[in-house]
Amino acid sequence: MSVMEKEPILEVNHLKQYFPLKKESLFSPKQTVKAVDDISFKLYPGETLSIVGESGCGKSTTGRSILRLDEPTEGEVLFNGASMTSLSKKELREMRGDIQVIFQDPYASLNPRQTIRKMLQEAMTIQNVMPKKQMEARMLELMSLVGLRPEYLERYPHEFSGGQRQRIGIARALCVNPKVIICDEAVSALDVSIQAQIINLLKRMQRDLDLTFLFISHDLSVVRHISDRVIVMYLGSIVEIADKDSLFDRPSHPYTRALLSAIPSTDEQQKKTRIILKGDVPSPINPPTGCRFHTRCPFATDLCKTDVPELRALTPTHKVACHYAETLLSSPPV
Amino acid sequence: MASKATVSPNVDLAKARQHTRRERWQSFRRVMTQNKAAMAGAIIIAAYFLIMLVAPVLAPYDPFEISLEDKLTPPSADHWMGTDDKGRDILSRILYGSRLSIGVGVASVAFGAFFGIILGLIAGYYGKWVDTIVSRLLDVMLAFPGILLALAIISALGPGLVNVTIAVGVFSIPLFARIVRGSTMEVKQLEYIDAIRTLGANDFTIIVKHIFPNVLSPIIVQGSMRLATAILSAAGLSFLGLGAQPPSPEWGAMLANGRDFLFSAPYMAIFPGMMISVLVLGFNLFGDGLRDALDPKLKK
Amino acid sequence: MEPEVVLQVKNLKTYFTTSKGTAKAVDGVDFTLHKGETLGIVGESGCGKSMTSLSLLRLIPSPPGKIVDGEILLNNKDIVTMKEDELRKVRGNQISMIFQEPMTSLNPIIPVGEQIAETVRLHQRLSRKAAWQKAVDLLELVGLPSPEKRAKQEPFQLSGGMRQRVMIAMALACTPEVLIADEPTTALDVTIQAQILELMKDLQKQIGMSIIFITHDLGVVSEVCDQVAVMYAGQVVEHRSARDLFNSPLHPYTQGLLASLPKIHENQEELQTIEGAVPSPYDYPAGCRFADRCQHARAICRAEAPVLEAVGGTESKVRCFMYTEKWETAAEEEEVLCP
Amino acid sequence: MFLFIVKRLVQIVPVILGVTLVVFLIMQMVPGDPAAILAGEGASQETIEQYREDLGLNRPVLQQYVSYVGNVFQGDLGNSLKNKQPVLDEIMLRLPITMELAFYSILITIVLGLGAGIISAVKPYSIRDVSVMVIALLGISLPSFWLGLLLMYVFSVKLHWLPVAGWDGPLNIILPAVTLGLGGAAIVARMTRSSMLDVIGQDYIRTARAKGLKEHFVIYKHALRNALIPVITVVGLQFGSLLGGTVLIESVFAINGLGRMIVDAIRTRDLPMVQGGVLVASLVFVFVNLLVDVLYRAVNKRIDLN
Repeated sequence: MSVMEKEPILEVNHLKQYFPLKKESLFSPKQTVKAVDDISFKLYPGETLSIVGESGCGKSTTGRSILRLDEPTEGEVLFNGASMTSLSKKELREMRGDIQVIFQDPYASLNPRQTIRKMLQEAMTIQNVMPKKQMEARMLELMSLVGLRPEYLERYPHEFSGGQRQRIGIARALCVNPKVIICDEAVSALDVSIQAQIINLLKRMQRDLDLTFLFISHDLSVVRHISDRVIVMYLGSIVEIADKDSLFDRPSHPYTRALLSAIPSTDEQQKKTRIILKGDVPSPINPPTGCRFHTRCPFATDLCKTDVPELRALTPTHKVACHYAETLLSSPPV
Repeated sequence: MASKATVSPNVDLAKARQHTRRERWQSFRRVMTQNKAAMAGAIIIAAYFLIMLVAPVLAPYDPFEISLEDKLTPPSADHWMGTDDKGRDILSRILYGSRLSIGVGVASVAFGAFFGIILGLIAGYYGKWVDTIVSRLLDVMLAFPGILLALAIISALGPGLVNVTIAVGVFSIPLFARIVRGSTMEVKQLEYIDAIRTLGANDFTIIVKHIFPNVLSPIIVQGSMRLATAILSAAGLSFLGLGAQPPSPEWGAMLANGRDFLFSAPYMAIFPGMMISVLVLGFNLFGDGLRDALDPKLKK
Repeated sequence: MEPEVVLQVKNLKTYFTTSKGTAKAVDGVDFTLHKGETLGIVGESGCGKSMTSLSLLRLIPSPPGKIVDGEILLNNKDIVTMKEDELRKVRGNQISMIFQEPMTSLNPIIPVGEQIAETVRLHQRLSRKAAWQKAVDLLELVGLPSPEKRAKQEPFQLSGGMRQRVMIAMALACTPEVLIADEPTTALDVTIQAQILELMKDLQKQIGMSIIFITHDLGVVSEVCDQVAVMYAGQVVEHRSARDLFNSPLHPYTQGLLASLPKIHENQEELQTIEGAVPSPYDYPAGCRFADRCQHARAICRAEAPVLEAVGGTESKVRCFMYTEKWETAAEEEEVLCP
Repeated sequence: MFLFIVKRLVQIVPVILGVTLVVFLIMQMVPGDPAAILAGEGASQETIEQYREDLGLNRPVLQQYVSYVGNVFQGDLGNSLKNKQPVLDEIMLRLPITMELAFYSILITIVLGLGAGIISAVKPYSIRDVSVMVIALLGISLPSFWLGLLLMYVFSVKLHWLPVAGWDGPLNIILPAVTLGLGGAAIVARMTRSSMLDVIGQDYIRTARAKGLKEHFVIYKHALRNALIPVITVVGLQFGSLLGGTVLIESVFAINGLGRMIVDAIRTRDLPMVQGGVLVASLVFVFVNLLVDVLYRAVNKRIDLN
C-alpha cells in the first residue's frame, strides 16, 4: 500500500508500561505487571491501524501510554517526528488537541454534571481553538455532524442513550480539530444495530476530516471492517502486524489463527476449522519465558520455551513473531 | 446543512435550556417528596433554624435574668418548661441556647469539611506518596478513640466554646477526608476524567470542575450525619464543663447544671436533652434519606 | 417424528412497577423447547431476554418485578402457579441455570466444591462425603484441572473461565432436563468462550438435556443453537430453526440485525443500520412495536398489533403482517387512501 | 497469617509515633511557658528554671520529642503536677475500671446490635424491621449522657432498683454499660441491616435461589456470613467511640475510671496526666483495631488481593 511511503504521523518505539504491584509484605520481592513490554509500530496519516487482542494483552494500556494518561515506563512516542514522551506537562497540555480519544463506556465517559454545551465549550477553550464568539456556530455544526439535534446541547448526559452518548464523545473529540483519534473499544459496549451506526459515523468522519485512527478493539469482525492494518497483541507484546487482507487471509501466528477461528460466526463454513486453545492466559506478572504463547501453542517446541521470537517481516507488509511462521503458513490450518 | 442549523435554533436552545432547568428541579422535588425520612428530617432542621432566628421574639423571659424567688418551679402555664436553680426560665434559655448549640455544630462541621475535602481531594487525586502521607496523617487522627482527640486539643487550648468548635472540627477532618479520598479515587478512574485530561486540562481544573462536583453527594450525606454527631460531641464537651461556661444557655451546659438537681427538678435535664435529641434525629433522618436518594450504593 | 416438548412458554408477561410507571419488560412471550435441542433467545439490550430467563424459574426480584400473566409449562406442569416447595424441587434439579458474570455468581466465601455438593445434597439423598465426591467428579467432567485441589478453593482463586466451568458443574449436578444459560460467555474472552461453548456442546451430547441459550451475540447463536427466538421490545418476533433464520430472515428486525453485523470474511464499505430507537417499555405503541423503524411499514402496522404465527404451513413463526393475508389488502387500502 | 500480623505490627509503628507526637504537642501548644506550668502555680523563677533544666525544656523541640518517646517506651509518662506521683501509677489504677466498663458495653453492642440487625435484615421492610430501625435511629440520636441521666432517674431515683452512681458492685455496672452499649448497638444494627440488604442483591444469592435452596438457607448460610464481614470492622471502630464515650459516662455515673481522670486533669490543668491518659487510651484502641484486623483477615481471605 502506498501509505507506507509516507512519513508516519505517530511512531511508537520500544514502549514499555510496567505497573508496580502492592507488596505483600516488607520482605517479598517487588513485583510488576508487565502490561506492555517493548512494542514498536508506526501509524501513517489517513489510515486506520487496529490493535486487537484479549483482555490483559495490553492493547488499552498502549493507547493510554501514547496519550500519557499513564506515564510510560520506557520507550518513546513520536508525533510528526517530535518526541511526545519528553515533553513537560505544560508543553504536553498544549499539544493535546492533536491526539484525541474516544472511550468504551458511554456511561462513564461524560461528566454527569455538565451539559453538552459546557463540555464542548470547555474543550475548545482549553485548547484555544477559536474565539468565543465563533464557538456557538461551531458547536451547532458539530452536533449536526455527529447526527444529534441542536437542542441536545442544553441537556445533561443522563438523558441520552448509549449510542447518543458515544456520538457526544465523538463530537467532544472532534471539537479541537485533532489529527489522530485513538478509539479505545469505542463501539464494544453498544448493541449491534447501534454499533453499526457508530462505525459508519467514524468511517465518514475519517473520510471527510482526513483523520488517522488507532482503533483498539477485541472484536475481530469490527476490526476487519474498519481497519487498513492490524496489530495482534498477546500478553503485552506484538505477535503479528500486517495489512488487513493479509492478516485475515493468511494469519501467520498460531495465536492469530486460534483467535480468528474462535470467533463465533453466522457463516456455515467457518464452523469446521476451529482451534480450541487450552488453558487460560498466563499472568502478566510472570510471563512465560521465550515465546509468551508457548504454554498454549499447539506447535510449541523447546526452542519456543527458551528463545524470544523476533518480530520479523514475512513480506514488506506482514510481520510476525513466531519461529515457525513459514512452516506453519505452508501447512493447512489444523 | 450546518449553516442552516446556525440560523434558526436560537429560540429552540433557550427553550431547551429552560426545559433542562425545570427537569432538574422536578427531579429534586421528586426525590424529596418520595423520601419521607429526608422530608421529616428537613422539616425538623428547618424548624430549629427558625427557632434560632426568632428566639428573641419567641422567648417569654430574659434567659439570663436571675430571680431566686422563682427558682426550681416545675413546668406551669407561666414557665412551660419550668425554671432552673437560679429561677431563670428554661424555655427562654433553650430558645436562646439554640444559637450556641446549632452554631457550634455547624461551624465545626464546616471547619472539618473544608480541610477534610481539600485533603481528601489531593490524596485521592495525586495518589502515590501524597496519598501515603495524607493517609498516615488521617490514621493518626483516627487512632484517638472517639472524642479523646477533641479532649486533647481542648487541654492544650483551654476550655471554651470556640475551642470546642475547633476541637470537634479537627475531629471531623479525617471523616470527611476519608470519604472524599475514596470517592475521588473512584471518580478519577472514570473515562470522562481521562477525556478532559487528553483535552489538556490542568490538575486544578480537573479537581475543581470535574471531580469535586461528582463527589458532592457523599459529602452532603456525610455532612448531614456528621452534623448530628458534632452537635452531640459539642454538647458532650460542654456537659463536661469544657465548653460553654455558665451562665451560658448552651444545651449541654444546661444539662450538666440539671444533673445536680436530678432528684428535685428532673425537668432541668430533660428539656435540653430532648432538644438535642430531636435536632440530632433530624440530621440523621435527613442524612439517611439523602443517602438512599442520592446513591443507593452508599448504604453503609 | 416430532421430538417431545419439554418446556412451553405461553403469553408470559413480567412487569416491573416503579415510580416511573409500569415497565413491560416481558410482554407476551411464547416459545417451545423440545427434548435435547438448544433454543437461542437473542435480542439487543432491554428486549427482555434476561427477564424472560429469570421468569422461567421465578427468580425475578420482587418487588418491583412480577409475573402478571402467562404459563410456563414444564412437562405440562405450570411453574407460574406452583407452590414454593414444589418450585424448589424444580430449581437446580429439573431446570438449572448459569449466569453471565462468573465473577459474582459464586458465593465468595464458600469453597466451590461445597457450593456444588450443597446442590447435590439438596436434591439427592447422598451423604456429605458422597456429595463431595460427586462435586469433584463434576469438576472433572467440566474439565477443571486437578479437581480435588480446586474443589477446596474459594472462587477468588479461580480464573473467569474456570469459574464458569464451576457454574456449569453446579448446574449439571442433578442432570437437569433444561439448562438455562443467560449470556454465559459474554464476560469471557473469545478463546475462553470457544472453550466453554465446546464444553457445553459436549455435555449436552453426553447428558441429553435441552438448553435455552440467552445471548446478544448472533455468532454464538449460530454456533450452538438449533432453534432461535428473536426478541424485540418484550416479545418474540421470530421463532424458527437457526439454519432458516440465518439463511433467510423473515422479520424486518431480524433482517436489519443480521445486516448490521460486520462480516469477518468479507470487506464491506458501509454497514447497514436500523434507524431510530427501541420504544420505551413504559409506553409501547399500540401497533407493531417495530413499525417506527421498519421500512416496509404500512398503516395497518401502526393500527393493529401483529401476532406470532406460523408462516404458510411451515414450522417458522413470525410476528409480522407481511406474511399474512392482511398485507395485500392493506396495500390496496393504502393505495385508495393515498393514490 | 503470621506474615500478615507482622506486617500490621510494622504498619502501626508510624501510627503510634504519630499519636505520641500529637500528645507531645499538647504541651507545646499550651499558651505560656511549659516550665512555669509544670512547676505549678506560684513557683519562684528559680524553681521554674530548675524545672526547665531537669526536664530538658531548654533543648530543641525535636530533641525533647525524642526523649519523650524514649521515656514513654520505658513506661515513664512523667509525674502528676498535683500530687507529684508518677502518671503511670494513677493510670494503672484507673484503666482496669474503664476496661471493665468498656468490655461490658461492647458486649451489649455486639449482642444487641447483631441481634437487632439480623432480625431487621432477614425480613426487610417488614413491621419488625421498621420498628427495630426506628429504635436504632433513636439510639444514634440520643446523647449518651442524657440517656444515662434518664435511666438513672427512672431506675435509681424513681424505682430504686439500681444504685445511683459509683463503682462498688456488679449492680453499679448495669446502667453505665447499658447507656454506653446502646448507642453502639444502634450503629451495629444499622450496619448489619444495610450490609445484609447489599448482599441480598448480589448475583450469588440469585444463584443460591436458582439451586432450589430454602429461603432460610439462602439467608443464613449464603447471605448472613457475607454480610457480617464488614460489620467486624464497624465493631472495631465502635470500640473507639465507646472508649471516648467512657469520658462522658464516667462523669455521669461518678466512676473513677480513666475518662474521668482525663477530664479532671484538664480542669486542674494537670497536663502530664492528660497526656498520659490520652496516650494510653489511644494505644489500647490501636491494639484493639489490630486484633479486629487479624480477625477480619481470618474470615475474609481475599483481603490481600485488593
